[in-house]
Amino acid sequence: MSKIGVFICHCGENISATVDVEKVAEVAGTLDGVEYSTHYKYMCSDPGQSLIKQTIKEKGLTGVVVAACSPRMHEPTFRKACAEAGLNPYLCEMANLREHCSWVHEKSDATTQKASDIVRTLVEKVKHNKPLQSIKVPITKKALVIGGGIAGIQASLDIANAGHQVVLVEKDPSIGGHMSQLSETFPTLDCSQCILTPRMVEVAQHPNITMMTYSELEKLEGSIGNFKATIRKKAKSVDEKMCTGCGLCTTKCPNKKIPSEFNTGLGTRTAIYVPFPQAVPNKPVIDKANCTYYQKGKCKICEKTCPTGAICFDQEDEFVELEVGAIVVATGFNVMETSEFAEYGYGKYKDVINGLQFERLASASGPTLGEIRRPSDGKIPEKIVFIACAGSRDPAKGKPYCSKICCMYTAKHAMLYQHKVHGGHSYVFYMDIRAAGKNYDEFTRRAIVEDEVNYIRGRVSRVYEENGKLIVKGVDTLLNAKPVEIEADMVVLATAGVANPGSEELAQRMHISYDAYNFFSEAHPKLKPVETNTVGIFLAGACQAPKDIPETVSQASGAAAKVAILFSQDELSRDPAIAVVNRCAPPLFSTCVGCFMCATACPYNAIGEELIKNRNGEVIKRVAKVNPGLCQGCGTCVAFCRSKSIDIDGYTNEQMYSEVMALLNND
Amino acid sequence: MQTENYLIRKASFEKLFNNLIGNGKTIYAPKAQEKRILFEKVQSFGELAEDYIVATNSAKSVVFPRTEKVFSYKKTKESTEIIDAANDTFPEVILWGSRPCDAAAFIPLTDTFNGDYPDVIYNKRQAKVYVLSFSCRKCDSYCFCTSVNGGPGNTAGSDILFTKLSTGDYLAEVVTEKGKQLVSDNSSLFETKPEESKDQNLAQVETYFNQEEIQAKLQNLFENPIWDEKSRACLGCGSCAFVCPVCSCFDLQDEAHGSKGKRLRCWDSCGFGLFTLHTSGHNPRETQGARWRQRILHKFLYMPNKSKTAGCVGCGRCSRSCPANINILDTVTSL
Amino acid sequence: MKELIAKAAGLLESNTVQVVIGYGQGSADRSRAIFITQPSDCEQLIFDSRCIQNLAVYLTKAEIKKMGKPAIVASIPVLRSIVQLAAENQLTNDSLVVLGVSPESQLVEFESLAAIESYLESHKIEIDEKYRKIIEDIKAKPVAERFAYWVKELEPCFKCYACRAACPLCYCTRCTVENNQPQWISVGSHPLGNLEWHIMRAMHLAGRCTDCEACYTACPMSIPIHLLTKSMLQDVNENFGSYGSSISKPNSLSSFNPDDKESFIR
Amino acid sequence: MNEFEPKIVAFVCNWCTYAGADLTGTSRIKYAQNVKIIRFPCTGRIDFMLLLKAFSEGADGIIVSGCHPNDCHYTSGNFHARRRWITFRGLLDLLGIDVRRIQYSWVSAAEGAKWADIVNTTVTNISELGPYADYAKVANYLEKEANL
Repeated sequence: MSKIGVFICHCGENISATVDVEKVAEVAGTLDGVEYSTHYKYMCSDPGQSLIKQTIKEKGLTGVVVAACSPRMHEPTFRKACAEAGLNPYLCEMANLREHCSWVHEKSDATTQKASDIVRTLVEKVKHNKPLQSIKVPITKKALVIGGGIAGIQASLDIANAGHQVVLVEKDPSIGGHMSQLSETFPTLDCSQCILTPRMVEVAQHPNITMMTYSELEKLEGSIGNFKATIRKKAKSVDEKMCTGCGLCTTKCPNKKIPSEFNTGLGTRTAIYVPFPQAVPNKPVIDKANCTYYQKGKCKICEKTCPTGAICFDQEDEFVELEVGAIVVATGFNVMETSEFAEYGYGKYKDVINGLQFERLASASGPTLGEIRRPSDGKIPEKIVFIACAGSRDPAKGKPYCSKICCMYTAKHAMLYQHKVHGGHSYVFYMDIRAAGKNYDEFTRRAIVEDEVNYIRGRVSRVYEENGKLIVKGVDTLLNAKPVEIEADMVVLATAGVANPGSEELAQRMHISYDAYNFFSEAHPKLKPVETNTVGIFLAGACQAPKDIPETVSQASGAAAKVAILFSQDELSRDPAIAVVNRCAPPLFSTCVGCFMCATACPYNAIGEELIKNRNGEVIKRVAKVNPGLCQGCGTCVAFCRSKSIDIDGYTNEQMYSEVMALLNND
Repeated sequence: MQTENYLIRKASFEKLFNNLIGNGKTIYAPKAQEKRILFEKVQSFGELAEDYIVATNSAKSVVFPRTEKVFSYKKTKESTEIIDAANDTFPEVILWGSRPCDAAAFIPLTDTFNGDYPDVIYNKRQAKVYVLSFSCRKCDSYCFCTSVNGGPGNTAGSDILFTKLSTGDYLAEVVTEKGKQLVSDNSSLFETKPEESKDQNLAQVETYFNQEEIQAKLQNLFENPIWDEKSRACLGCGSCAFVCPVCSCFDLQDEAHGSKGKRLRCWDSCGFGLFTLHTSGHNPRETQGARWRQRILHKFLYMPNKSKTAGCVGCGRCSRSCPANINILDTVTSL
Repeated sequence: MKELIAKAAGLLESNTVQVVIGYGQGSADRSRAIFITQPSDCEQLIFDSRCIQNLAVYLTKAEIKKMGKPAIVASIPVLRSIVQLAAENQLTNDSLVVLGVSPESQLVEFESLAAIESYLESHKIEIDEKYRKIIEDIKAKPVAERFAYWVKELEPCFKCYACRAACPLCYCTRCTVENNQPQWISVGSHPLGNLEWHIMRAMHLAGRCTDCEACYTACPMSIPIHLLTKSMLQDVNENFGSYGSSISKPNSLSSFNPDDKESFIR
Repeated sequence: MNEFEPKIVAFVCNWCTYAGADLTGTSRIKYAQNVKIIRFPCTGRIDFMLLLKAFSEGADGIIVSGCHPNDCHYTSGNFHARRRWITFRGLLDLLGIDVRRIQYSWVSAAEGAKWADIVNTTVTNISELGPYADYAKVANYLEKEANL
């Protein structure tokens, strides 16, 4: 039998001024199962709490209803008080007589009646409450960082500096990401490599960081605190331990005309290659698709050249299993495909390039050693046109979003051009200049005012070649929409930032959600910008949405801080209000029929399967199973389950049903 | 009581009907609807179905409603108050248009409700029911009343049995005191006994088996593959039991509304898996085969052993209604 | 037919399957589901206009599962149910052999459950014009009249649960109505209990029902409960753009589109 | 003559509407006493059967309210709920269960005034519709007679 204690709070006069608290206490006392009912001026005060604690002990209460303010205010207070008196805290419920009654109604019998109704409803609920224990999950204090760009580098360093082990996985042969390709960075125009490479080296040398380059996430199982990740280490065909990075092989490789990814196709590389001179690790890999030996079975010049015998043609992909407690996803972004810009002749005219290619042209380590020369004939362009929002903010191209970084880098590009090509003319076609950020607007102003870049507000309709010139036809909307035509030597498109190819598959592999553009989704757009909706997996950088370096670095540090916070505990303690799949007597074992519609509905991918076996170990039933580490307690699955086989502690079917019944039956 | 025979003209039925309604009686009769003929409350003579073998549902609900209140209760902190159902205010019901099989079913049904203790509610309802049956002039391949000691002109269980004669008028066989009372209340409508016998005005119902032989056979058939074989297509619904005029299993359910509530008696069926499920998870009748066996043994072995009447009147409703076309005759004849 | 019989017999002979679920001659000139275990008995298989029971219902019955791996004679409605069962993880490619019967009564064989789904692309669910009209007419009634109409229609329901038993998608081992803590649905067959049961049944089939009408066919009282599921099928299609089932795509009620449109939420 | 005071139950989510209703209180905005709130973790948790139970137990009207689209604390519980409501509403409408008696709304934690408005307009609307006698008649059938 239930022995419920009801404690009505006056809240000074906040409640008692409009609700007849004595009457409510009296009515509550007549309810079946109510052992004790009283009222007091301030239940949350020390004497008020003592009253509750004392009554729990004296009357042997099995449940407590505190009728006071909103549970969102004082539920933890009263649950703690109950726990201190030896009553499981989850046997305490609050009836909201203040925010939902006394403060919103005038003093009247109806207000007191409503207060009694609320109390009765919670008394019926608490009769069905079960003692719950907070869930403890042990934590493996090792983090996995996926992606070795600036986001992954920053996150790895921060976590490692907090004293935790980190495994950094990078799909390319070197870490560095897009930032290593950039020439200078806005708004300070400092050299990208100069600020990045020391970080790359730091990663390589950090005792807490294990770097796995040319590797990708193959499989992910488990949940927060206890993930099990399988990493595919792609065969490099070079024994990393024996290779000294001398580079002889790369000079001897006969296959020298392969377009360099690092130089965005503007330069070449060999089949055995290091992507760029400052690569970390500075050790080559063999690109099997372009290697004469792998393709034709003959050559092996590199093997003959290598002084340490590090070449290893029969190396195979290797799978490494890692146990990690948290994951930072920092897989970055890409720029839009050439095929999307037929109207601008991108992909067709050699001198129509994208922003990333311009970065390589402007880079001192690039194919032109930093001189702005056009790809077709190596001439220095006298007139150059930059087209902003190439793809971005264009629903027709399927990218209605703003790529955020293009306004700034286009200004930077124009500036770099003006600095490098004296007497050159640069034009920027733009929709709006979005230069929000510290020293950003000043930067774009400088481009316009000091470097005399011609900003034209309008879109470009077409680019075509005529007599060795690229004719750019556009419109200037600030001058009565006058058509503009520029005979340019080169055109640079600020193509939209897009999700990396394979993002969708990766997200599915990790069970994190992603948006319509395949960027990974944060758990809450405002309050959980680095979390994903899978707890224990965090986001850093442009894999979430295009963003610039400072923002990427901040987010990476934020993600690292989240990991460090998680790792500051030995065990994870979680609210036990989570879903549970029922168990019943054999031969049924559970009423779950394993349709797994709950699993498709679950926002957290918290529902997996469990195989129920008989004594001989044979599977007799396949049912849903909630992962307590992942479930956040929304209860969406509960309302879905046709056989009522899944229920949620704290808001069980019986509790909710009893509340409805009690609320409407007041005699 | 000795049976008394009268003649009633076809045209007099409407008058009789109106008189009964006029006397405040509730008339429950087969009513024609789009796809079905169902026993229902009827208000006017025109609503009566004319051409039917048997109604889809049985007439048992006049004495054993599918859901009825046994009592109401009100709980307070100290005690629980029980308020009995208004047993004495049951209406007088005329069951009109039942068939001899429907009427015969009241005999085993009344037996069941008067076993170890008489069921007050059942008996009080039954005391107020007048059964006016009509003999069968046609039958179909589902009918087998003659195999279970019944027949198309059987009077057992009826208060009055009407048989349509070649003239279009009806022979009225008044079987009980209740029937006699109805006749005397409407004496102007009943004339002297006709010459014509009812025998040549009845359907020819084939006799497929002998009930006593089946009863004897079933003594030793508890373990037999036939139960699984014949029930393989069974879907486990309760339609056979719910259309059956003899099936009487029920379940007691409390419907609570806060501190008040009522206890209900609701039909149940041995065809449901849940029927015998124990809290432990064990189910003594785990398969549909075991449930089908129970149904057959109960009707053809246990009931006749106990009360001399079989639990089946051969109306064929269960077979007609079965969504999987499981046929009780098919099972019984292949034993 | 010959083809079907030969195929079924072959499957049993080679022990690819242990039972063939098909239609045979029943009583009173009706067809009946038969469960054949001997190749020679395959001659009993029939397929004609009387064979309308949805045999997919047997695929999840414990008694039938015990007989071994089945081959099932599957007309279009049965195929649709099989796809939905597969979508709900009740069937896999290995759990059965499907002997499809085309609307022209030709044997159709399938390599996989996914192949059934693509076959059904050309046999899509369509709500009959007749039913559209009936549903429209009901909806055109004033609300109180509509309510009275349904209370009257549901009145004969005595909760035999034949609708549930005949439905291939009602395979739960414990139905919500059998749940008494709490008692979601009044057990009694009275106007409220009947209304609650049929609302729940329809809601539980939302986005899942394949419009086979087994519920209606099974109902001994011929209550037009299929109108409820048909109407829901229309609603689901109009609002979420999908009739029928898919193994690879999530169910329309356990998924969502952030841009789902409605006009009633303030 | 007593004026009809409708009984209205509100099914709300903890994170938006419950908090919004708290804000109504904190802002001392007044509304009618007829509405009583039941707290759920999320609109995704609200079982359609509970709405039916509310009617059978005598509610004249129902409010169902949660986070605005894209604001769900659990990211998508309200999206699932919305699909369920769309479907459920269509079914109820076909059955002649008066859908005007169920007010669905999105009320955020910041919309205290909106909550008061939802409550007051719902009370006005339900008062105009009158007691839900049709449903009560069905729910209380057995009080008078057995179902034959």
